[in-house]
Order: sequence, then C-alpha cells, then structure tokens
Amino acid sequence: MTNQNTLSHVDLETPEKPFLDANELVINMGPQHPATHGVLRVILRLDGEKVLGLECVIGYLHRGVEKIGEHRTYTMFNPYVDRMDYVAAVSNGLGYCETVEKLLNVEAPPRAQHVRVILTELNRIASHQLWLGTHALDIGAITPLFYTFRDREEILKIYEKYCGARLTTHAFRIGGLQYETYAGFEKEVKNFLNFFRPKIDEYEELLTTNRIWLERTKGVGKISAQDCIALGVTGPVLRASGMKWDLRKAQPYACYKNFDFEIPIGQNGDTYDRYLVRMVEMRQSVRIIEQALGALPEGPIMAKVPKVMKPPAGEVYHSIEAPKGELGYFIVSDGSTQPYRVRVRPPSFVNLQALDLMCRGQLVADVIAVIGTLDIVLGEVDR
Amino acid sequence: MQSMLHITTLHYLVLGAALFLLGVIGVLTRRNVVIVLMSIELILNAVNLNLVAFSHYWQSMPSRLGGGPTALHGQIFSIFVITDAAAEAAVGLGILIAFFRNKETVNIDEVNLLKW
Amino acid sequence: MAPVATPFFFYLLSALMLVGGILVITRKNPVHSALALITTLLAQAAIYLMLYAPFVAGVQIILYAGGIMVLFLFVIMLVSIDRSIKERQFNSQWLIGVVAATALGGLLIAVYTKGASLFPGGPVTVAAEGDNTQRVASLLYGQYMFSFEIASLLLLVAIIGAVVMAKKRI
Amino acid sequence: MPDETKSPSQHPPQGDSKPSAEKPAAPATPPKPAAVATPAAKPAAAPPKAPVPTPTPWDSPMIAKLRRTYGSGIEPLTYAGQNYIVVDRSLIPELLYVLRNEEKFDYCVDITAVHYPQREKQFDVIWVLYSFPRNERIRVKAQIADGATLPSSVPVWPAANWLEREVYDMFGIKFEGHPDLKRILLPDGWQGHPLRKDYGILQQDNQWVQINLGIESGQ
Amino acid sequence: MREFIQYITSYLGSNQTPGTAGNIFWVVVYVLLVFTGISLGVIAMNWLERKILAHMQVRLGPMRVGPHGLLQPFADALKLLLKEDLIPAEADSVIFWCAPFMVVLAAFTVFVVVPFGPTHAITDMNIGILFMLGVSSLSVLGIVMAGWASNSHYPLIGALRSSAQMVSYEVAMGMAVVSVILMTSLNAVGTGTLSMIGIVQAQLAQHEWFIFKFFPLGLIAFFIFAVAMVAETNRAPFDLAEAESELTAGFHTEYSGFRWSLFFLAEYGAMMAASSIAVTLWLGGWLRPFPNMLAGAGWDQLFSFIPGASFLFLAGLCFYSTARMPKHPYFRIQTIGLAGFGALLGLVGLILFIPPVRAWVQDIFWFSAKVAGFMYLYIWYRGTFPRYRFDQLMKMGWKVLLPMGLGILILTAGVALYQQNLWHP
Repeated sequence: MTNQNTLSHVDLETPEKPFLDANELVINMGPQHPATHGVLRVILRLDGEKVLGLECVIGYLHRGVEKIGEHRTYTMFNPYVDRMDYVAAVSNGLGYCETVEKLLNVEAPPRAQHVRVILTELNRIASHQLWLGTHALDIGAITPLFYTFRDREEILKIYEKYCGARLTTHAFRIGGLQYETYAGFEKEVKNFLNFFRPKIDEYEELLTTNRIWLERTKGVGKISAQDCIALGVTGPVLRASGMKWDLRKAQPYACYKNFDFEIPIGQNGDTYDRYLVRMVEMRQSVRIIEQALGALPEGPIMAKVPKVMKPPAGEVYHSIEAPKGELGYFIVSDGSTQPYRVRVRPPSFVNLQALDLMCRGQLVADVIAVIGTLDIVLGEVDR
Repeated sequence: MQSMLHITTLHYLVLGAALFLLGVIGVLTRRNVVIVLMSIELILNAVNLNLVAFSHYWQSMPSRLGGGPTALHGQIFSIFVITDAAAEAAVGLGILIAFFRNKETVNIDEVNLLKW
Repeated sequence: MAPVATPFFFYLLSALMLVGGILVITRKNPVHSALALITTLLAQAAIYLMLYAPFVAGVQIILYAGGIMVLFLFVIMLVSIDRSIKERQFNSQWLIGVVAATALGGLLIAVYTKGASLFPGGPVTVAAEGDNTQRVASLLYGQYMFSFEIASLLLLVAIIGAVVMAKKRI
Repeated sequence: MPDETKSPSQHPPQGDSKPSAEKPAAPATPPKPAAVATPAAKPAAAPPKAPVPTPTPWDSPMIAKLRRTYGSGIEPLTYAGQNYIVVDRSLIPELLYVLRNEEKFDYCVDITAVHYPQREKQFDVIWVLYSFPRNERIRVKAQIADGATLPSSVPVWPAANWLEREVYDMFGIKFEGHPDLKRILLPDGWQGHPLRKDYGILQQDNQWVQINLGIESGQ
Repeated sequence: MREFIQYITSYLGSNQTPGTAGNIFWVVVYVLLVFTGISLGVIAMNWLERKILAHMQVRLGPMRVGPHGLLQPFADALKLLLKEDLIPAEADSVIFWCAPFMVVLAAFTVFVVVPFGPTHAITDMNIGILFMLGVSSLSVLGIVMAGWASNSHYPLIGALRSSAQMVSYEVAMGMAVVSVILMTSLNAVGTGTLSMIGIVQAQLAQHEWFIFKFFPLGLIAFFIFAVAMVAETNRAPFDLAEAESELTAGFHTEYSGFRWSLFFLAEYGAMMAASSIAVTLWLGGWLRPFPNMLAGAGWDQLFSFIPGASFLFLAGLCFYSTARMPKHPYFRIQTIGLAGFGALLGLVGLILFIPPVRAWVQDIFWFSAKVAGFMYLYIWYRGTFPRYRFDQLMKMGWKVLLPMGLGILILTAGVALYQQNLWHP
C-alpha cells in the first residue's frame, strides 16, 4: 500500500527544533482568550514568536446534540440544530429539514424553497459579516466590527419580523415553512439589498487596499487545494485555494439550480484570498436573493407531511453549502418517530483540523489571523 | 568634617575605586556569566567616573597647563569607553547565547573547553 | 543649572551607587542584579551632571540604561535562569578573588593617601555647563576624529560578531 | 401491503442489514439477528399509501471493477438516490486505498458510526466519501463487533484524524495506527462512550465530575 | 519673611525658566503645575478617546456617567482605585511592585524639559532633547520588568516584543531628531543646540517651522518621527506589546487596580511626551501660526483672542447640546451638569480674555493645541488601522525607517553645509 499522506509542505509528525533548544515556550491560548472565537483552547509550542506546532483542545461547549437528537422526534429536534452554528442558524435548519425531507421522500413546494433560499443567503451574508468584523478585530482593525454589526442588524430585523427570533431562528419546518412571509417582506428584503450593496464597498474601502491589512493577510496561513481536500477542508477556504467547488453548484439543493451566480475562487489560498472570496460571496448572495425575489412563486408553503413523522427505515446523508463549508446530516431512521442516529458533519470541526498545518512556521499573530480566517464557530465544533 | 562637606575630585576618585573593587570582586567570584558581564560594566563605569572627574578637575586648571574650559578629553574618553562597553556587551551576550544554546547553562565554570 | 546642596546629593548618589554595586554582585537572580545595575548607572548619570558633564550623562542614560541594560534584560529572559538560581552562586576561588580585590583596594588607598596632596582641598570651580555639548562635539569631530571613526569600526565589528555568535544559521 | 411485509417482520432498524433477503451471497456479514431494536413503533407508523422504499442493489463500472477484485466481499446498495457499499471488515484498509487512489474518492467527508446493541456485530462504521473529479458521493459501511478494532484511515485521508477520534470518543471504537487516538470532545479521563445506545441521555461520569469540577453532579 | 517673598518674586519677570534661574520655589510650583496639567490631560484624553473612537464607529460611547459620559474617567479611576490589587503568587513581588512606578516615572520625568513657552518650562537643559529621548527610553525597562515579574507567558512575550520594538524605533527616531538639530545650526554662530527652548527659538529665528525646512527633507524627517513615536508609545497600529487579540493584554495582563491604572497613566503620559517632542522639533513649539508673516501688534492682538474664543466655542457647543437634551425629569441632572460644564468652559474662556492672562497663556495654548492635534491623530490611527505583525514591524523599523532616516540625515547635513558656506564663505 502506498502512503498517500498528501500533506505536502509540512511534516506534521516531526517537531521542529527551537532556536534555543532549552527555551521552547508552551503557551496556552484559550479557552478564555479574546481571539479564539469562543472556547477554543490552542496549545502553542513557540520558539520566541515562531509557532513550532500547535494542538487544538476542543469540547468545552460539547452539549451532545447528536445524543439529544436520538431522544427527540424529528420535529422536536429541529430547533436544536440552530444552536450549533448559531451565527448561521438558518443554514443549519435548511440542511436538517432537507435531510429529513429526503428520508420522508417529500419535497418542499417551490414557494417555500424560494423563501428558504432567500433566508439562507441572507444568513450567509450575516455570517460573513460577523466573520469579517471579528476577523478584522483580531487583526487589530476595530472599526469594521461596528460597521458589520450595524448592517447585520438589518438582516436580523428581517428574521425577527419573519419568525420572531433573531439568532436561533428555527425558520424552516420539515416539508416547507411554518409561516407565510409577512406583508412587505419582498420590499424589505429589496430595500436591504439596496442598502447593503454600497456597504460591501465600504468594508472593502476600509480593508481591501489597506497596506497593513495586505501585509497581515497576504501569504499568511497558506494552504493548497490539495491539502484542503486531503484535510477535508471545504467552503471559502477551499475555494480560496483555487478549487471551484460549491455544493450549490456541484450538487444543487433547494432551488439553487434556477439561479445564476458565480463561485469566487482565489489563487494563493492565503488569508487575503479567503477574505476576498468571502467578500465576493456576499455580493453573489445579494445576486441570488435578487433573482429569488424576482422569481418568488405563489403557492403553498408546506408540502404534505404527516403530523406524526415516521420516516421509513433507512439512512440518508445530505449536505448543503453552509457559510463555513459543507454541512452534512447523516440521519438513520428506524421507522419510529425519533431518529435512530443523527450525525452532523460540521464544517467548522473539520476545517479546524487544518489549523496546525496552516500555522506551522508562522508567528503568533498569524495564528490569530488564521483562526479568524477559518471562520469557526465553537458551538458547531463542539456540538 | 570640612573635607566631608567640600566635594573634591578625590571624593569622586574614592567612589570610583570602590565601584571598581566591587566590579573586580564580582568578576572573580560569581559563576553566572550574565552577572560577570554586569560586573565588567561596573568596572567600566568606575573608570568612566574617574575620567569625568579628572576632566572636571582639568577644566579648573589654567590653560597654560592644558586645562581650561575646553579640556574635555576625559569626557571624550568616557564616551569612547561607553561605546566600547556597548560593543563588549553585544559580543559578550552573543557569545553567551551561543554558549547557552550548546550547553544549556550560564555557568562560567563550564566555559573551560574552548570548544563545543 | 546651578548646583544645589552638592554634598548632600553626592553622598546620596554615592550611597545609591555603592548599594547598587553590592546588590549587583550578590543577588542570586540576574534580573535583580540588572535592576541594581540600572540604579547604579542612573545615579552615576546624576553624578556626571554634578561634574558638569551633561552630555556624558545623557549618553549614559540613553546608551547604558536604555540600551545596554535592555539588551542584558533581553538576554536574561532569553536564557532560562531557573536552574542557575538554584545552583551555587559563587565559584570555588571566591576567597582568592576577595583577597585579591582587597589587596588591590589596599593598593589604591595607599596611592590615594600618597597622592592626596596633588589635589586641591577646596571645591573645584568650573564655569557652568554652558555649551558643554558644543565643545564635546567640536573635540569629538575635530581632534578625536580618527578615534571616533575607529570606534565606529569597532561597533561595526561588534554588530557582525554578535550576529555571528547568536544566529544559528547565517 | 408493502409495509407489513417488509419492515415489521425481520427487518432491523437498519437499512443495510436487510439485504440478507435479496442478497445473493452474504459473505462475511453474518445474517443479522432479527431482533428489532424498536419494534413497537412500527405498525402505527405506516404511512397510508406510499410504498416503503428499500435499499436496492446498484451497479456501475466502478462496482464491476471492485466486484472482480473483491467478489462478494462488497455489496453495493442504493437508497433514496444515494449509493453505498457494505463491505467486509477485512477489506477495510485496502478498499479505502483503492477508492481513494483508483476511483478518485479524494475527499473524506465524514466518518461516523451507528450502534445497534442487539446485533452481534454491534457497530456500523460509515465513511462518507466524495470524489471531486466525478462529483459523486458514496458511503462505505463496515460492521464490527464491540471491542474490535479497525485500521485507521488517516494514512488514506488526513482528514480522518479528528473524525476517527470523535468516533472513538463517542463509541469507543479503536482505530489501529491512528497517530494520536484520544478523546476529543469529552475530557481525557471520562468513562463511557455517550453515543452508544446503552449510555443514557442523563448519564454522566459522576466520579469525573466530582473530582474535576468539585460538584456532586452536573444535573 | 521678606527675604522669602523676595526670593519668590525675584523670579517674576525673569526671562529664564525657573530651573535655569535656580529658583527652587518656582521649580516646585512649575513641577506641580505641569504634572497637574498632564494628569488632567490624561483624564481628558481618556474621555475624548472613547468618544471620538465611538463616533468613528457609529456608536455613542459613554453616555451614562454625567452628561455625555463626562464623569466616566473619574468613575473609572474610582473603580480602579477601589479594586483589589492582586499580585500573582508566583510573581517576583518586588519587581512586580515597582515596575509601574518605573514606567510612570519615565513618562512624567520627560516633561521636565518640555517648553510650554519661552519661560514656561521647568528647566532648560543644555541636552534637552537628548534627555527627553533618554528618559523616555527608560520606560522600556519598566515594561520589561512588568512582563518578567508577572512570571507568565503572555506578559513575557509582550515585554520582549515591546523592548525589541522600542529599542529598534529609537534608532530611526534619533536619526530624525539629529536632522532637526542640524537645522538649528543654521545661524550666524554656526553651532546648533540640543536645548528644547533653543530649538524653538531657532525656528523663530529662521522664520520657518522645521517641518517645512529644506522641503521635503524636514517633512520626511517629521514623518519618520511621527511613525516612530507611535511605535515608541506602543499605540495602534504598533500596539503589539498589548495586542489584545494575541496576548490578551500583553505586559500588563497580570496587573489590576491601581497598578494597572499607573500603566494607563504612563501610556497617555508617554503619548503626550512624544507629541511634545514632535511639536517642539517640527511644529514650532509654542509659536503661534505665522509669527513672522503676520507679525505686528495688530496680529498679536488678534491671535491672542483665539484661546479665549476657542473656549467660548466649546462652551457654546455645550449649551447647544444642553438645548438638545431630552426634556424629561430623568435627564434633569444631566442637563444641569452639562450646562454647568459649559458655563465653566465659558468662564475659563472669559478669564482668558483678561489682558495679562491673555498674554500669559498664549504660548501654553498654542503648544497644547498642537499636542492635542497629535492626540487626535493617535485616536484616528487606532480607529483606522489594523495591527502590524511583529516581524513586519521590525522590518519597517530597520529596513524602511532607519535607511530613510540615515538618508535624510545625510541630505540635511549636505544642504545645511551648503547654506553654512553661503553664510561664512
């Protein structure tokens, strides 16, 4: 058997030697640290400022979501998935609902699917905004955070009006939607898009050509597409490495195949490319929402699903393109009202594995930048 | 008592000598290389003190003896000594780092191999 | 700046210097030694001011206290000192060292007592610092130009030497 | 009609174990015990009209090729439009290498497990694979008994590292050759593997909680 | 008694600084005045930084304690003083204890030679600028002590970063300063000066702020200094020593309460000190705008009204805000407080119109106004820039600023020599 360990440029097994052999510094970054985006603990081995290696310790937020799923009915479990990636709750819900719909062999009606796409893409924008703000904050630019939060508020207002919740929305139901859109929904979303388009330019004005930003992000945390694939890294990180792969295009779900949008890719796979990719993704999301609003059909919002859901015995894996990467659900049904096993394939968890590879040989400050650029949410990493 | 209240050049010289002795004791007795290097700084400072004190003394002398307000040769020399101290500290600490990297100690007793 | 209460400040500063010096050679922890040395150096800068050598005082503060001592502290933090603190502090020939130093001290005292008559008993009167810096400058860049250049060469050599010594791979 | 013939009778909750009925020769996989995990739920659950979908065999050039090599060791099935292969445990490292190197399944999406306490081979370990060149998903499933080990797939896909650690953490399945097999989400000294069916949802390692958190119980 | 009064009054009307005149009483008075002023400045800076930063970031900043959060700094100071003063068990307690004082001392001693006016300085040293650079470089010792004594990794890394950074940028800073000193030598005598007052007087004599001297040489030197001084004071975008996203709080991670507030005080003190150097060296120190072009009694008269007018303007702003306050009993105290503050400012403004005071505060006002401009720049940087990484910071110090500084120094020397030769052929 050939050894197909494909991690190219770094040998993760052999530790690097420090400058002064006796003086290797072991630093515990987190779990209480302002820049680890939650309760991630990173044990850094440093030679001065240079990172010799690191180990992630996770699980501080472990709530046993998968176990809970086995003890709740399909409908009851739906709100729980919102709590994993709490900044992209709508995407989580979409993935879960579609998976169960697959098990039930039903499909949401077109209007529901369009509304789902609108809300999910709004959610992608919101998630990327939060990422941008915190990432910039980590790198020391404190102002973009407030700008992004100001604009994210508008999205949350739409959510609040639609379903009453802002963060953990529980917007979708298995089989479609619970609520019809409120009066003026389309107009408000349209207003938001018009409001938001110049805001992206504003963010870019602050950062894209900023010399310090360029120096801090270019060439930092490089990862090749090959390494990304080997480590299972997906989402904007993979795309920034030059791999044109997006589940919305590769294996379209909901009604994404009706919409015309681009998949942004980068060339270098560094932090700056990931930043650019996400910025373009926000613009593309605006595009998708616009098309979805234009093509929003009339009709029912709920497919015919039984009140007591008992999917036939079987198992299904379904994944969607969450803002952070491939979010997959693997649900095993035994024909009863409760799933026999729910497995979530969280993008943050898998992407976080690449941290070691991306940080080797870089400086402490780059670890922060890379954690930021991976865009992890610890609620999803630990589940 | 009178001699205690008038600070003469000799006072500075005695202070310099005391500092010098402290430095010598430090160099001769300590094992830690860093402290030995610091003791050398003490010695250099004692010398500097003497130089500046003498320069001060010379400024009060008549100019036919080479004194006068422009007789600042001692101060010039002390500036050179400070320069030298900086060079010495840089090289000495460089050697110390190289030594520490190889032997993992800062003990001067172990610097007797002339190789590593 | 007219001198005020010269004897008082002289004795205060010399006490500071001597205590600092003693602490330098007796402390276990090199960081404490370094701080004691900084105290000594700053007190000495003040004594330079009393000797109407403000420029040397300034150089002393900038170079010694601000430069060399920071370098020392930097290196102390770079090399781990935990072990050396626990070890024996004085080497085996410490007795000989003290005896030799005492002998040297005796010699110096002898020289001073013999030569004390050379120095005037009263305070030295010098015009206030005035344009001390300008005079130092004209000497440094006039009469001592060559030495000055040699000193700069020495510094260059020291820089290269330090880099060669400390860097693992050049 | 279909619902009572198929599901309630001998069909364990698992989709894959049923093939024993239509499978030509179930080689290494022993016939699943007919003991049903949650039998009570079945009859009432039956949706009124739609026939219950069941996994059906599928075929493709790839499968044909694999069949030539491994014969009856693999069993390709499809369910709800998703393909998976049930493989014999003894084929595990080899088949994964073949899938990765020859069939270009270069992306290991997920590794997970399912626990069937009533079965003799209690665990299904599932690899979810994806091929970028083919834009195709496949699942590989192997059954192992409690206490048995599996060869690690970290040499095949580095991504498997944390995923296998999580499977170990949650199910106690050991992977041989894993570079650093230790708990990942639960603390190191924790007793028990929470995603096993015999681990209650309110259960916890009281001893660990008392020692490390200094409280009687986390409940 | 009479002798004492005579001793005190003997200084009045002298055209020297009290230190130069050797008048201990007035030295003490000046020291107290300067340090009170600096402390007030720090308090004002604290409030202004929050408010300005907040308004840059589309939020309001402190609004609750006092009208527009005016009392927030005092509330914070009170909180900090009442907080428990923790010393970690494994820390080196002596060094941990004295490190903050070292930093504060270094930051505040610098003001001994800062000239707020031709006579408004504590003393005028022959080596003024050298003294300022030297003493301000001592604060790095305090930072290193703090970082090391905490016996913790984040502070240690912060201290190492900070010391390396300050030592590196001092070199570039020195080059920029030396080029200014060369400019001061362009006079009939042909010798320059290191004295702070002398430098400003040279600018007056040469009818030019040194920032415009030998354009663009002076400007570039000023730029080098302006960058280096931000790095020296550990402020954004060079705040690596206390980069909160990397090192939590850098060298003062383990500090709390009073000792922490000392670091805070020292940071702002150092900022003001560095700004004062920049103002003195390049922006004409206490000189009012266009002292040569718009010379004459009339112009003097006009400019002498500006201090009072600016205070009246601030008072007007206060009253405007008062008028816009919500008319609700809940806000009554705040409204009264704001009006009172406005009245206070207005009163100060009116006092500044009284002729003797008017002449007296002229220099101090212009100096403070220029320093305040620099303070605004500091806040602006913080709101705008991301943070540099350590190696980039070093690279910039050694590979960009230092060569630039050397080049500027050589060019300035060349041009100055040329002009000297014109002077003394």
